[in-house]
Amino acid sequence: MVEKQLKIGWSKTEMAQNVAMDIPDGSYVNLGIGMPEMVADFVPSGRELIYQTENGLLGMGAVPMAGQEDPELINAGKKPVTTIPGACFFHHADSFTMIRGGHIDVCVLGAMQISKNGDLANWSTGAVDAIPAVGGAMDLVAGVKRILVITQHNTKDGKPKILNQCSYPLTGKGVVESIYTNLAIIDVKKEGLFVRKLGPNVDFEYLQKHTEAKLFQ
Amino acid sequence: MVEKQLKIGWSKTEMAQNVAMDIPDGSYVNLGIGMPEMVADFVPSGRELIYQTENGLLGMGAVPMAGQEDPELINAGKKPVTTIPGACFFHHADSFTMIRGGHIDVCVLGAMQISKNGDLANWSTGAVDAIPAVGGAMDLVAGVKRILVITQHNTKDGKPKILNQCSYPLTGKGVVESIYTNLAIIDVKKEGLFVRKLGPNVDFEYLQKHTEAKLFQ
Amino acid sequence: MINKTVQSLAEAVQNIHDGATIMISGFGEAGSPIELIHALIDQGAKDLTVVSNNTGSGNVGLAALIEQRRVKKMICSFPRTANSTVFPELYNAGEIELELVPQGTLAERIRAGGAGIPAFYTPASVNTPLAEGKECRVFDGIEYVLERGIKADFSLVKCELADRYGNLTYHATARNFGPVMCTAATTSIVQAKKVVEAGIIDPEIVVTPGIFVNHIIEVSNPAHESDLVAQKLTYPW
Amino acid sequence: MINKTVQSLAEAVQNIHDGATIMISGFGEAGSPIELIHALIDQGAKDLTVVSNNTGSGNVGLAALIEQRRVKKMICSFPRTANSTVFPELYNAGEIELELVPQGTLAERIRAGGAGIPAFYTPASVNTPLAEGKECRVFDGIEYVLERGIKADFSLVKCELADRYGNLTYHATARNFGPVMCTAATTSIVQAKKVVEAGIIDPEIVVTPGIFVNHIIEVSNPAHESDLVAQKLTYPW
Repeated sequence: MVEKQLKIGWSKTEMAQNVAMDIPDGSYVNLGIGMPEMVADFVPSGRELIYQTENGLLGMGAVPMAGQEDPELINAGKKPVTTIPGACFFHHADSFTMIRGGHIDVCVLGAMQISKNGDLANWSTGAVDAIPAVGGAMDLVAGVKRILVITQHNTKDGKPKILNQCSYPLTGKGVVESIYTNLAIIDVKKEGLFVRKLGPNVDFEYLQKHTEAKLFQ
Repeated sequence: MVEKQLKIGWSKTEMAQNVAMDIPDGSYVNLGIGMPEMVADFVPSGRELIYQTENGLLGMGAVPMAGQEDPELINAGKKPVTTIPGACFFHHADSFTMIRGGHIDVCVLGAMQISKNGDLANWSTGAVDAIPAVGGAMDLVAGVKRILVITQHNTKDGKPKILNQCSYPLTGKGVVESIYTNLAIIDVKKEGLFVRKLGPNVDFEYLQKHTEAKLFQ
Repeated sequence: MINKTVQSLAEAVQNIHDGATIMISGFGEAGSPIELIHALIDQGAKDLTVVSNNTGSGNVGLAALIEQRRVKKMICSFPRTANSTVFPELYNAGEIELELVPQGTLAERIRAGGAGIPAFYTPASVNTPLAEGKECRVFDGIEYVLERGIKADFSLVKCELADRYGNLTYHATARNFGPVMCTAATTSIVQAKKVVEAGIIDPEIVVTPGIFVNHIIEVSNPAHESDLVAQKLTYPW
Repeated sequence: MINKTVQSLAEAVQNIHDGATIMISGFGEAGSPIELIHALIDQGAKDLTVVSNNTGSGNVGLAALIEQRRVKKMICSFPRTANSTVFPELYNAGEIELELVPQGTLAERIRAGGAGIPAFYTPASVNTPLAEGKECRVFDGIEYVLERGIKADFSLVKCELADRYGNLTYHATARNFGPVMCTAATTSIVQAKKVVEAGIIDPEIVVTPGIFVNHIIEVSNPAHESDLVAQKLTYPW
């Protein structure tokens, strides 16, 4: 009898669902480029979220149908989007008035590294030959009320991303509220990193083994 | 034979004409409350000036006809105005971006006192029982490229307004470019106050007698 | 469904607390949310700090709020205008505080408060009594004064059109301080001449994005302050 | 009569001098004034400092200007994007300077430059390498970094409608940096999809007031950068 292999942790889809569950009805939300964008597909029914994109649109709608794209109606990832009824456009300084001024409720970002005190590194490996590019990440972590991070728990070559201290240049210090990985949902508190939920077939020891920073239950 | 009394100096209308002559075609202009507003009536033909009013209008037009007033379309003096074709509205922070940012070419202001080095006092006598009110005057003198002052040469009780030093609280230091009075047009230069033009039947001695600060010819 | 419209002026202002800092839009009567101010008078909150360009006229609107001894401090650029007697009398009697701010600095301090800018430098008021006691600093040979951003607990704003998300347009020079005040208050309360369906206002012409607005009340026939003053009315009437 | 429209792209950019600082609107291709940039390539000015959010893509527009070795320094937030190879290669070869600025700080520095604000404090980049060497300061318990306003000699901006006074509207997210860049340049040069009579644009919906604009050229069918890149075109062609 062949034993079916146990699925360990959540899929990307499930990770995005976990984040979506934690965003209250009526929130103003900025989704980072990449995996964070998936969160929009899993908003629980009955909730209305308003998406802001820092290049000047509040009320971003779904991806346009093929052939309906407008190259001048794009999101921060420079991909074509649409608008909802009730959307509005504004210039970049007004856009960052929303962001820096604390008007956005939730920002979901990817991460290269997160430290035990909520430091986030997600813009540069600091490598000598890398072209540094920061975009709006530093403004977002400095200004948005709640910063949620969605990321694989470990790097592609198996190294921990949740560390005692980030080795990469920081995006912001002590800015992360919660971390949503394939293995767990972890809250950053003053006393340390607290595991709120374990992924399917993940136990605490397994999780700690894949995490450099000390975790609390 | 009764001798007709000589007219000494310019009328208010002529003072406003003198100022208007010195504003080049195509200028963006902010006119202070009171006598400065008269300047708009004497723009030489062939010149187009654009009037900004700091409460959020560029392209202010003439006074509306009776019965056509809109209490929400007013100038900085809170009097009803109209718009020219090509006008635009904007909020107060954008309005002072124009002013503070050096985008307005000329501002015409009234004065209580002007000093020999171009200090202007036009917002407060500093009297204990006066209600201080500054409005946009300090922003205008700090930001507009050219500050022209239109004023009677002396106070109602005959005291000089052009002084060695202002005794009233300043609006701005060293900000006045030229002074247009009923007796003369005077330019403020680094070396002192230079009389550019004398009013009708005004000679230099007469002018100096009515002026505290030393004048140059 | 997000719906920021409320059913009455009383509901719109119900959470304003004693001691609150309140920004009130308007330049003279243009843009002054007179019905919201009257609702605030009815509501009763006191010891208020009010940020507004002027101090009202006659005995209605902001002047009436001051006359009711509900304002302990005004932050404004021009506290005396035609027909304004209430503030000057209380000020001369030492019964109300005044923080006088140049108009452009006032607008920029409010914008900064809304934009997460704690402080900025401006050339306005340098070498005048209004810069006294403030930090001055030279950049590229020119002297500037450091000014702080201002935030408020509430803003009361008048606009033209609004939708359920709080997107706003304004009318003529009634726009003035409204847009920046909406950004700088924890709770922005707006009276709109007309509330329209979401999507009616073209996304290109929205002046205040809905994110800056909390409560909207339709006041389809707002009073003109100058009419009330001409009738020598006093609020409460 | 005030008339800021000019008759050719060449005339629009004719006064740009060697060593100039130029702001170029756009976020990716949206809002990038590609025809004005190509006119600048033809015009020949060099040793330029360019302020723009990105560095262009393919071998057209801003990327082509950089490829022609006409830019000595880029001030931007995100110099590498899909299909951007020109800047990364020159940067790694040490042939172009980069001042990396967080996107919101970049927008605010440009706005400040246009608004006569020499410097302001922002929380963005505090405790990161981008704040190193800059003045940090605590206001109300939070740490901020001092950032300077930026001005430019010229700005190149793309808009939708323009009139002879320079009043502008924009299209969708092509608005981005255009409005603030118009305020911060001594000479703002704008390509408009359509130039209309004065008075056609409703005063309530003007985004950039004409006072911030100097030269307008109508480009009724602007190229899409992505189309040119897909065709693997190189400018000059």
